[in-house]
Amino acid sequence: MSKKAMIKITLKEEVLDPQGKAVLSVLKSSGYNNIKDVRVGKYIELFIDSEIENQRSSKDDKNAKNKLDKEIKEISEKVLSNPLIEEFSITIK
Amino acid sequence: MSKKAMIKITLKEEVLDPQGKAVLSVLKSSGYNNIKDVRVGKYIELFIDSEIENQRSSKDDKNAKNKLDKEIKEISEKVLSNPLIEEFSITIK
Amino acid sequence: MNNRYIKAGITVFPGSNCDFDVHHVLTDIFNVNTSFIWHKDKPKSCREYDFIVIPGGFSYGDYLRAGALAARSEIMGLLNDYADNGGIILGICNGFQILLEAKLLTGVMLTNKSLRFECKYVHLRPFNMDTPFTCAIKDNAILKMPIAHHDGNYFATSKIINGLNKNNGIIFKYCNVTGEITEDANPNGSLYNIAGISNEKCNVMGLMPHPERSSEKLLGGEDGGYIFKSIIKYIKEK
Amino acid sequence: MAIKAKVKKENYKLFGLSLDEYKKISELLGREPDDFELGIFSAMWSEHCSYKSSKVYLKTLPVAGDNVIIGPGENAGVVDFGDGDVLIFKMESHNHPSFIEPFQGAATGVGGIMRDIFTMGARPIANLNSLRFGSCFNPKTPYYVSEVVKGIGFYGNCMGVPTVGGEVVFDECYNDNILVNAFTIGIAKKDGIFLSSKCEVGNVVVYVGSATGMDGMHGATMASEEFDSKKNKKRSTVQVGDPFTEKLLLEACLEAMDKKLIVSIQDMGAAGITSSSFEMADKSGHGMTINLDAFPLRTPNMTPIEIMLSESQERMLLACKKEDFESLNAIFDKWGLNCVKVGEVIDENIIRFNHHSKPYKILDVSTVVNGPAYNRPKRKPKYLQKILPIKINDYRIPKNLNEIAKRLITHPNIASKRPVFTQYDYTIGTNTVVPPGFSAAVLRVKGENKADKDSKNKGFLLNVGGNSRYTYLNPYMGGALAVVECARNIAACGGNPVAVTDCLNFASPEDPEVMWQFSEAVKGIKDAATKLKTPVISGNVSFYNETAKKEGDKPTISKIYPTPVIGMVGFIEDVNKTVTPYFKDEGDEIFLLGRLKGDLGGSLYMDLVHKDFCQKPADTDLDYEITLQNCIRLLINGGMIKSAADISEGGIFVALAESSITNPNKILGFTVDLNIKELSYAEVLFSEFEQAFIITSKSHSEQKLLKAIGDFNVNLLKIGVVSKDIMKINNTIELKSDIIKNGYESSLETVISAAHI
Ligand SMILES: Nc1ncnc2c1ncn2[C@@H]1O[C@H](COP(=O)(O)OP(=O)(O)O)[C@@H](O)[C@H]1O
Ligand SMILES: [Mg+2]
Repeated sequence: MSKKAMIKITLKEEVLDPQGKAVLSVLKSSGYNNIKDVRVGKYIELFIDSEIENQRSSKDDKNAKNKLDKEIKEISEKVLSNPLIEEFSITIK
Repeated sequence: MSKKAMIKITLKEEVLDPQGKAVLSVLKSSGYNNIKDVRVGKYIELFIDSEIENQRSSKDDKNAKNKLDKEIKEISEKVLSNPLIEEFSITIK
Repeated sequence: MNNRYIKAGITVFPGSNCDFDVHHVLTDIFNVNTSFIWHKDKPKSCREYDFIVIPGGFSYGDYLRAGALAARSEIMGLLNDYADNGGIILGICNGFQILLEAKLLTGVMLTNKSLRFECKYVHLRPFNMDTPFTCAIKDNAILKMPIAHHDGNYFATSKIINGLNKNNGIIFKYCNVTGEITEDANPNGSLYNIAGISNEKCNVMGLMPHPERSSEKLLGGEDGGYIFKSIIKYIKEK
Repeated sequence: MAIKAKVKKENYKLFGLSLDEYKKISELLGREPDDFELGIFSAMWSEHCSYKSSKVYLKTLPVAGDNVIIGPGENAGVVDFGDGDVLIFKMESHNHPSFIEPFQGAATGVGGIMRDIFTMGARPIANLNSLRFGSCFNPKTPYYVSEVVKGIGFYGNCMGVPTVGGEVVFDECYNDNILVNAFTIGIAKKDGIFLSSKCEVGNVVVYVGSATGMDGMHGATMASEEFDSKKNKKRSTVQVGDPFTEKLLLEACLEAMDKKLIVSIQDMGAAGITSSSFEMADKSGHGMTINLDAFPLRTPNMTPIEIMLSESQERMLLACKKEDFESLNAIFDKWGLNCVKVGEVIDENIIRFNHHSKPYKILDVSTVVNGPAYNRPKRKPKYLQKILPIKINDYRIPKNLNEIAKRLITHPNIASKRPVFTQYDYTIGTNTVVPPGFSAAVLRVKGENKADKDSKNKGFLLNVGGNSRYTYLNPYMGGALAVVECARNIAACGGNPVAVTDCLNFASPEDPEVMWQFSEAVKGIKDAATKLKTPVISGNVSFYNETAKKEGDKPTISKIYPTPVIGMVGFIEDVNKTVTPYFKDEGDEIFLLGRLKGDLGGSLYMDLVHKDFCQKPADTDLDYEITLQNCIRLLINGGMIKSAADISEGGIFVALAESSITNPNKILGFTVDLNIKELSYAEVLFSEFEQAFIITSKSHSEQKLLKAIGDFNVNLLKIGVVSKDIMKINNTIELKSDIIKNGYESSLETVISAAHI
């Protein structure tokens, strides 16, 4: 069974978001007046090959899951986002 | 009560995603070998002022909700995404 | 060359930055009566202009998708009517992107396949000499012009491409020095090396390279000038 | 007055002040400062704002000249360009932010220097940059290069300002401290220059541009927040650039200036509102009121000191006449920007702060602005004792010079920088006559009668550069050479050097050896700039380019080599006369104009082949240099030569090879005969920064050239001819041009695209 990790990356709350600002201004001038703020982030999907896991017995399952979780977190932190200005959240399915 | 609409925008499956490919190659060369594919999309948060809704009686609630849903959908379709290459999904909280 | 009676308009969006360059070339090189159209000024129509240029730049920072936000601004409604009535519109670079996003042209721009901004000289081969934008180009001419963009990778469904082919809507393709359409000559990954397309009536064209930056010998060539010469010729003969 | 020795909370350390400075502040105030005052003083007394370690040396630089309208002291320097035009330029470092977050750091560096230029009323017309990265074998280097370059392109391209030149250097000494120096030049009318010193009593003080957020705050927030970790999690000291907003700010400012609605203006750079308000007050000799409630905030509830120290980008402070505010406001409104009254210019030399509608603080302007000036201890570095004249006979000259030649021309420091500069828009503006990739960039200026295509086009030339290894080996010569080398590049195109700006990148000034290097380098710049009549009209100093590290258990400090970088501007009367460095046609004759000394100390050859470049580098004779440059200009103006290249990194071989393969339309080669008595082949071919040019001319022109340079006392030696596609020097080198071209063009791409995290 192969898995999918979905990672949302957003700018930290107090970091300037020029994209969001520009989108907001266009929304306002298009008459969408009840939109108060816009933040633009990234959404990344990782498709994971879990062949290895398939071969495992069920008691290894939890271990494998933990390992996967850790790896995705590491990837999000080190490759996909810049912890100085961004934060991320992960969903694995 | 103010609301937040979260919109994920992804490239349609048949559209090539060079950015995803680039991330994938970085991941591979960093030894994350079980990542099979990467797709990079956008994640947009709209913060909605719902003061108007507050003033409403509860029987109007459903109507208001429908109206909001429609508006967010319209924004996603007409401004935030390009239907030729992208698709989107909306969550409102 | 007196072209002062020809009136050109250049749209200006917040973030447009090739507006002055186009203005310089139209007035100082081609002696056309040129003025800017600020996106918020609301002329009742654009009919007073013989042609309109949507110049390059980064309208609204190109933040969401290149051209996406400008395409939603009010003035696009006027340009739509203008085009419907046969008005000539040339969209250069960001202007091309805006025309696509505003659906005056079909297709979409993806990020360059290199994922980088690319500033370099390219060669172009015209494929339809029968348009307001190409009628002054000599037969078999290959034009050299610079590109400068991050999202110039033209993409479209096969249905759109079929439509373009049917109407001779593919106006320019990237080619090598000798005019061959090769992969090496494609600077951004565009489908079929497409560099410029038009609408069905051929009165609206989007072009990724910058003709205004190659309209003077001093700057390395005058090939871009043929695009403007064509428009002028077309208007004069109309 | 006696100051209690007990210091409150030791906050001053968090603010980067020394105990002595803290005491001095207390003395000036007559009491210990509170957090607000401490924040203001620490910002204004920082090295960055006060130049406290460099002031005494900078004062020695030549600043006046025939063309100089405004020298150092304003946001940028101004030179007269004739016909009522002025050119305004400056270079600034953004090293540390670029190391922390290379994309945003480089981007905001470019944004910052452009604001310095348009705040003076000039439309920016070109950018250049000088970039230094760690060794190309360092696994982090590709990441820094690609991010920095993307950041520079992102900002400059979006602004619509062409980036027309620069330098990219790799050296181990920058592994832990990359350097990003950004240069911008703008053009204005002589009667349309705006200054920060002009505000008048009764003017309104106006804030324009982006809202103020928690960007770029360091010690200040830590102290005032008492480490509220939850709040800090949302924080970032990284400034995020928004070139779109800056483009709007540019247009709005220029429009307001054009309508004469601005009296005085100052960009908000380092230390944001603090430095802009105090500097404007100080320079005009007045004071102001500042209403802290009025500032547009991005983050609600910022404290007064947070507002004062925020380094949010894309903002300006200006003064306008009361009656003009509404018109001013209309313009900024049109461009969608904030424009708010935040105060008033007053008659006293103080700034009166209001907060929550109540008087909050009063600070004396000159007390805050007149920070300390240090004459820090300096000592000639020990390592210099070991830098001796090279004994070339101690080294085995390799047999296969072909191999060496190839390695040199494909070294990332020499190879084509195309993969970098094609990411910059260099054609926008329709002024770029000679684009990046050759030597100096050449831009035309559109004249009045533009429809007349054959009219003369005046133009200007731009070049930035410096050589840190040479400066390390001989700080004085390194400083001088940076100026000379820029001038050579400009002269080789036919231009007249006019003035310079500088960025002085050094390690800690508290290290006496670094201070000695600094003083020597400044002396070198001074002497060369004086001789060449290129006054230093603006610049920037960046100290503390060093990083504490652990090597095994031992703590060490990795310091950059002293790196003075010069940005030079030259004029040319008619850009049509510009000469480019590449060969034009087969059969043209190649000459060496000048003299060869053959010093290999400091050269890339010594580094690559003998792993040892630490010998005495060549001296530059400034008097000879002037003669030589006058001579080549004369030949170019007389239309007598078809190409001219100076001899820099990699030596004559590289100069010849580059001339053969950088012609945009064809690949050429050369057949050269170079026998110089007393010099070995390695010395002839690979010695660097020789006082000589490689020039070409159509065949049979030797006599004409000799006649032209008659009085100059400069040697002209015919050394060969331009050939088709082989590079041949005596019997030592024979290479195929197309193969060399391939290597030259692909080498840097290989570095940049190396996979990495
Ligand atoms: N190394 C230097 N050589 C010449 N002038 C310098 C040097 N360093 C700074 N200056 C000048 O001192 C003034 C203050 O510089 P700076 O504080 O960097 O300005 P800004 O506030 O715009 O950053 C400027 O006029 C600058 O040109
Ligand atoms: Mg400044």
